[in-house]
Amino acid sequence: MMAGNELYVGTAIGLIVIGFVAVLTRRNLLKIVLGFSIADTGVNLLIVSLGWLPGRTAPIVDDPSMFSDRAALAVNAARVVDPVPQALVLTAIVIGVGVTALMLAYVIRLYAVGGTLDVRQFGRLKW
Amino acid sequence: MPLLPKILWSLVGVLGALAYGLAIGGIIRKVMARIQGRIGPPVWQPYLDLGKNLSLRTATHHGVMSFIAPIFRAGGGIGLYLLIPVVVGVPALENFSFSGDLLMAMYFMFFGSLGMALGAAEAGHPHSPIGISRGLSQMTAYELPFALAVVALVAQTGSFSIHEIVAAQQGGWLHWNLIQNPLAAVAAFLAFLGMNMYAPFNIVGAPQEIPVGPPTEFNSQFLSLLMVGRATFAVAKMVLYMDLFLGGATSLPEAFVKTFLIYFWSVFVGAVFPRFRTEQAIRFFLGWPTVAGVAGVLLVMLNR
Amino acid sequence: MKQIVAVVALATLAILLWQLAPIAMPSGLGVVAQHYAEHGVQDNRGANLVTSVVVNYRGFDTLGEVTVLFLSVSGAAFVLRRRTGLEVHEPRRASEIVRTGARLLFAPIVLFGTYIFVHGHLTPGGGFQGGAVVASGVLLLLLANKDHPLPHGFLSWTESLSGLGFVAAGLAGLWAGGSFLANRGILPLGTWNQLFSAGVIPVIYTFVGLKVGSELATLLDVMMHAADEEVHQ
Amino acid sequence: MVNPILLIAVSLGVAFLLPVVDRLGRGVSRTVHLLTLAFGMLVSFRWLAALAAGAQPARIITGGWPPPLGINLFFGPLEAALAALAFTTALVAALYLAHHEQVPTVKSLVIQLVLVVGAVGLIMTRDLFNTFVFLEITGIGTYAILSFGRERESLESGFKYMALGSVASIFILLGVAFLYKLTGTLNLDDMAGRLPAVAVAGVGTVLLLLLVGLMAELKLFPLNGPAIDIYDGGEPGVMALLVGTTVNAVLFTFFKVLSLYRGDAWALAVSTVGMVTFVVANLLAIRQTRVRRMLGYSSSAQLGLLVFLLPFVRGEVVLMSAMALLLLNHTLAKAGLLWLAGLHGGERLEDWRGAFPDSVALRVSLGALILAMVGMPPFPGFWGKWQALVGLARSDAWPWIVPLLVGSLLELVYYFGWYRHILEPAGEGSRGAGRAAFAEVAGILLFAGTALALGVRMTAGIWGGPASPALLLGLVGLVLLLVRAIPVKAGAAVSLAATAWILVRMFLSGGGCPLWNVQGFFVVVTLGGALVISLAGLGLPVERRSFWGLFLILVGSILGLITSPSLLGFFVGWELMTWSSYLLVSQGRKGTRPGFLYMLFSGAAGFLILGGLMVAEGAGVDAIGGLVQLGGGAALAAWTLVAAGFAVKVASLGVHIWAPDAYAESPDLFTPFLSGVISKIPIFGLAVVAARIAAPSLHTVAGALEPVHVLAWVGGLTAFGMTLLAVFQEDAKRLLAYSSVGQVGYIVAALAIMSPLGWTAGLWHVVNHLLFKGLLFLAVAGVVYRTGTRRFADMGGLITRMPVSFVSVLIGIIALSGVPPLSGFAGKWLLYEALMERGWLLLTAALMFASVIAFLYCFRLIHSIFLGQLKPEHRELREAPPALLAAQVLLMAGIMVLSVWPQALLDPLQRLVGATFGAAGLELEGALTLTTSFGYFNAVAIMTLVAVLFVVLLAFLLFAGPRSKKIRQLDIVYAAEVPPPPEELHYAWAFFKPYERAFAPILRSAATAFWKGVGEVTGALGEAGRRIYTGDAQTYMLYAMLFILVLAGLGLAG
Amino acid sequence: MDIVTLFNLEDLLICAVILVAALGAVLHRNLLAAVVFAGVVSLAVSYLFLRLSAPDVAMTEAAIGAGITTVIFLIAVRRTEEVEREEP
Repeated sequence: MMAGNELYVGTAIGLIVIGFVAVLTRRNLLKIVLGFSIADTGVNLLIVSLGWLPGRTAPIVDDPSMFSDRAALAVNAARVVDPVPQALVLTAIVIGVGVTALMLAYVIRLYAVGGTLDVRQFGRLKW
Repeated sequence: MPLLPKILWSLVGVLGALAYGLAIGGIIRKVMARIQGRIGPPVWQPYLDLGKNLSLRTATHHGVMSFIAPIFRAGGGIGLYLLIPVVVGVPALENFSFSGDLLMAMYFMFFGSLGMALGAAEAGHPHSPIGISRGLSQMTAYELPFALAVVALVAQTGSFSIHEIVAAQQGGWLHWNLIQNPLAAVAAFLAFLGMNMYAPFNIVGAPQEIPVGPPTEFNSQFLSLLMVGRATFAVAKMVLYMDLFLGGATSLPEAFVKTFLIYFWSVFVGAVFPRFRTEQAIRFFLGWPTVAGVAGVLLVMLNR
Repeated sequence: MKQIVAVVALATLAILLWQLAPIAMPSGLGVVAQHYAEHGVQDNRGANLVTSVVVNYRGFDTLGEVTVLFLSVSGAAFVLRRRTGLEVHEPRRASEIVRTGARLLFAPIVLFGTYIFVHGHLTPGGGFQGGAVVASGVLLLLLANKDHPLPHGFLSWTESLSGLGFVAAGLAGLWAGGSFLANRGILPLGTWNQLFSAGVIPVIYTFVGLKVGSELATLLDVMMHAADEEVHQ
Repeated sequence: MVNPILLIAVSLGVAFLLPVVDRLGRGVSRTVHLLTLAFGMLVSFRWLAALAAGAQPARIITGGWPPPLGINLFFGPLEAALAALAFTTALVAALYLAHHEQVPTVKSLVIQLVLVVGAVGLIMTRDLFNTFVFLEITGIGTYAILSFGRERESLESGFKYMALGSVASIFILLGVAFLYKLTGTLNLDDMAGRLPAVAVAGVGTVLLLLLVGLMAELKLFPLNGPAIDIYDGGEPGVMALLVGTTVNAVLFTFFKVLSLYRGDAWALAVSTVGMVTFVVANLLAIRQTRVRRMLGYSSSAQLGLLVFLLPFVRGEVVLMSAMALLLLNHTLAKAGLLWLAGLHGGERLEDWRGAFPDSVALRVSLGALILAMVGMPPFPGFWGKWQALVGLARSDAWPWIVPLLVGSLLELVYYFGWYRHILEPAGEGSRGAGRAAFAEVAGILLFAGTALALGVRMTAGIWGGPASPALLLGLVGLVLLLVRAIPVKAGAAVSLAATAWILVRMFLSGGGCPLWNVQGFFVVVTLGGALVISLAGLGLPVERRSFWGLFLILVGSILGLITSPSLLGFFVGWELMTWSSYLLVSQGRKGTRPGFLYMLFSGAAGFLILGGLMVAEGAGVDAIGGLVQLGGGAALAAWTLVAAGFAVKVASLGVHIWAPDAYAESPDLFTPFLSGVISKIPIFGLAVVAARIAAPSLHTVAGALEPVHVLAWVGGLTAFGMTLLAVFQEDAKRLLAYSSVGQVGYIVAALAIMSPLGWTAGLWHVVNHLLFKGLLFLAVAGVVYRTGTRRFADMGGLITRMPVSFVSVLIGIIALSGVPPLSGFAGKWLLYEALMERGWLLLTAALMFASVIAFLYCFRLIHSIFLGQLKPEHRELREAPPALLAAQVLLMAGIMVLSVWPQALLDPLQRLVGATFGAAGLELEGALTLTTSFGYFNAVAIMTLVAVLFVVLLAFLLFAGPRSKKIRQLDIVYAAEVPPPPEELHYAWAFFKPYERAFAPILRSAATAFWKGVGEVTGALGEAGRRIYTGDAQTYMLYAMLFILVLAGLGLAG
Repeated sequence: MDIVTLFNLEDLLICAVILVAALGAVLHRNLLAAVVFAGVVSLAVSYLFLRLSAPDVAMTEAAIGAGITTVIFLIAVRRTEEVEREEP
């Protein structure tokens, strides 16, 4: 079996699940936000590992000679990994930080208003 | 038969019915007295009462309704009589029965009761409405078995017209509806008891409880009209029952005998039974008579 | 009880996801990726394929991306807008070393950040990474002295103008190159691997870098100085 | 045309600039913000107009690369409409929110603007990852703006919403990434093309991840907890913004992404989740006591309905327009209601008692929006729901139609539960718009106005073009309703003139007497009733100024209902009649609670009928005439449903509990119309709709049982039950209410005979009942107006003070009880003849018995009011107002004419029945005696007989004995007793006590207990159901996890 | 062929560190420690990105994932409480 990316995918899934464990079981609001951040990192790792092709380098054309010759470019295509997942992850990370920032702002205000970080105290609106 | 002679004959008929009604009233009272060991008033007492009322020098009334009540009462009695053919086949005695069938007769009976009720209530004394409430309740009660009987008979003969019902019963007493559909007859005759306001269903005008009520509210000519209504009403009902169940009459004497027997049935029962309370009366009528009526109807439906 | 149900559920989810592992096995470049790999360089004459994908091919995503960041910073500021309470003053001041170090290192960090987003199309890195580095420079200042007077006006102007610049570049592409964020007709693609190559990509990435830098700086400032109500209201 | 990409680019540019522009002053930044939104709105509307006129949709590419290399956007008619709606809502929301900011900052403007950009981006983009980015933009925008409301609650609900949102975006991101890996492309259309070819295991799981992510984004059941909390905690104005922009955009995205999901399993899953959300959310809303939370449940339900329709919309144009209408209706109505909620500030339902007393416009808008939400005509929601049902019926999707109807009924329950409080008269606690600025009110008026205008335009085409009298009446009514300057009396005059003009025009126009066909007959009955009411209206004042407006809308709707050839037209008229009569019933002093009950049962009847009509539509029949072609099972189902609906509306025994209260508590002037005409509309329904469906007989164990025989017995039992209950009523109007329900029972029985004679009897009784019941109600109205009370015990002896009313009641009860001379007897006679002819003997006896019992309450009515002792306080009582008496005289004249000359009505009826059955059923031998196969009846002879007797006996009384002297009631010395003071004398209380004791066993009203039980069970279900929303963020996220595992378990994760 | 040769030792080590750090972040009661653990996770993942020949992403993860995110978490912890109170 060719050395695939089970390890990376496994780690990624591990991260996601650990993140969700934090989100679903920990009572502390900060721990929940932390859980989300870890899950996001896990997802990003998973996406990049999706685009990874063993034995290939980063999608940057650093050999000047290749530029002018069309055939070389075709060869280059076989040399690089898939750039698209990397582009997606790049955006996903920044989105992750944006959402985390907003969540933390909420947590700060919730603490300032509710005096506690226990998520069960913030369940008054129900039924 | 042209109109004028028909009207005259009807007038004669009405007066005859009135006389006969008053006579029966007197006889019944005599018989009841005798059963109870009393001598009782003379048989012609009702005639005397009527005469007395008509000759009174003073009369009082309580307003419009005091006029309308007797008119409705008498009108109801006379009207009902006029709508029922006393002797089928003899034009003189068929009155105006061609202008309305059995349904008309049934609903005309209410005409009298409605008038009675309105008049009594207008007097303003509380005891009369109590009487009316009982009377109307009882009336609705006996109406159900009677209606069932009527439905059975009409279904059997296929028409509401009294003429056809009588015609269907010709040919000996075996063809009478009394025999043809005994269950319906039972229901009808039990209902008949209620109609005549005799014991055990005479709580309506119960003398000792309601000293006021119609007999005292009205006087002189008003009271006389009430007596006329009462008499003609009784006669009309007897004739109706005769036509429905005893195959009508081919001649006057036969009519007299049959109607007398029919009337005696209610008197005979009345003399023996104590008085029912209103709800007892209602429950009675909605009990066996209704069951008999329904059975009568089912009987007809089955063998059709 | 809920904990157990949650853990069991997550275990099942893990198994479910693990079933997707075979899909994740490397299986060559997709049809789109194949084009990017082959023609990416020629289309934009930018060395860094990821940058040309991020800025040109999927430039609209990046515009969305910048909006996300802009929105979350404004949102955070909006959520923390309660200016009512008094600010809790930190008794402890950063140590001497940190303060002097901060002043020394601030300039090189900002320079390094600028380098990153200016050379986005050539070397790995780009607007987001450069911006983050610049912001960490500002962070250093804030760590040294919490009440360091940040040029809020300047930051706000940079943020707005760079955002507008990005949109303007897009509109220019629409006007000149036929479609929004197109990389034709605005700037010459220039010679490969030179600073001034890959058309408008470096310009856009610079705008992005400036915007991300100022935004993250504002974010840090906002969160640090968010009003502290009396804690146990 | 402007390139649609500018909608996003320009708005985004301005959003970036706003913080800087704000330095020049908050006014400047606010104007720039509004201008940008206005720009977006104009561009979208121009595009919408162009696309509607057939222009080509815009295919936009970005980055200079066509798909699948670059990201492409699409701007077709749907996108343009949604974008226009988004920008309009945002603009109006901005105006509203400007006045509701506790801590005004430019950030809120930025967030609002970017939110709209996100929504429009979502609508336009065709790229999957770009969709994810825009989902994030709208998501973060929503989380940010949710902190707009009250401190603690908004933060709490905002955090829960965000937590579930983050879980959703993780799922979506995973889904998108794996889909890219599988298909190699990110463009939606390209991916949809390539996906079927991918036969790798695990594709199902990937699609499931994406699907659950989107469902979590849409907050469908069981994930709608947070969505409902943000309604509860957030600022209503903000929620209105979200409903108009984000929610619609995410729904449209879900629609686009569904193209990836081939196969029935997915369609079934989506529809099931949608329908479950619709029904459950509506069920849980019933127990809500807080208005905003209820609106939250309602939104979740509506969203569920739209999601349910999505899989069906593939290619079905009818369902596409249905969805568009439903979406538009929900946005307009929900946003409007939310702004009103924000303006009013009432937390609990009770706080809305007599809402907005100071502003008519807002009160009318509130009413209109609630009606729109519930899907009543003329509002777009109704058309949407109708088209959706027709689409479903056509594809025989019966397992879906039933829950849809049940859900809609539940929706009707809680919305009218709220409307009940609003309609209560404004007390001191009722809040109004206060000093609301015009900006806040503008949005509400705009949205309500658009909904109404759109609805009226769509209704115009239904009843035979705009010139049809029905629509004219409706419009005049609308004008009267909106223009409150017109005094009430003028309203009555307008109504009188309008009805008279139409009636005259009908008789004069060609085509013979309108009575010759069923439609014409009922139109004359309706207009006759309306004429009498309007005439009486000139005398009897009405409390609410909106009475006549609603009255004309009601009459117009009835005309529309009768004259419309199509099933749709019939049902539009029906629902219009329902809500306009509901509003009129609620105008009584204590009318709101009975009104609510009236609406519940009428609504249920409406849905039953709708079900029946859908069976017909499913079989391809859309015109009333076409119902004849229905065959076999479909005919039986359609007939049963429609007949059941009419039976409920006619208040037959068992479902009658709403009628007595509704009749008794409705305004005195309206009750005659309610009992005289509106109770006849189901009869029209039976005669026209039900009669045409040839329902095959049911084969029961005892042989074939004809459905019509069952219906006849329902009518019979109603007649008997209601008449019996009428006898024991202590309140005049309630007695008449029970009586009129009983009388209608007769008509139902008559029509159910389905023979020429039966119909003649039924239709005769319709006219007769209108005449004498109208007479009785008007007379009682006059008495109540003068004495101020309705209880028998408080009246008595009024014959001296109100003689004319006495005569009307006397004539009325004689006609009602069927005593010979008057027209009542003819009705009874025809009915019994028809019944005997049909051979239903026991039913005949039962009806005879019932009609005798009617006699009891007739007497009680006239005795307790007019006879007996006159109360001291009524000594100087004046007669009823002249106009009212005029109306009564008109009705009395009608009864007299029918009594003396029945042929006047019987001739046209013969022609009508002849046209329907092909045989006359009644021979008019010698033009005087009516003969049937069973009996004969000569009205003229009887009348003369009675008249002669009356005259002779009267003469006898006047002249035979001595002149009689009138004595006053108190001076009854002649009656041998002096009565105690007058008060005790009036024997009216518990008049038929012995009768009551006799019937005690069957009198325990089982019906009320039963329906109370049904109410409790639904309530308990709602109570138990809403327990699942524990309010805890983690529980909601756990639901998300469990939801995806359950769906995976169900085999979706292939 | 045992697991080690299949993946080189370095990757295995890094992945182990990531998972352990993640568990630490989740379970540790002191929030500051938890945030640091999260930072470690980000850094390790960013190194892993390098192993997956994705330099851009590695830089982003390092700068934003490890840098900015950890900082805003620290600010948040300072604004609230350091230790996770054990509530019933």
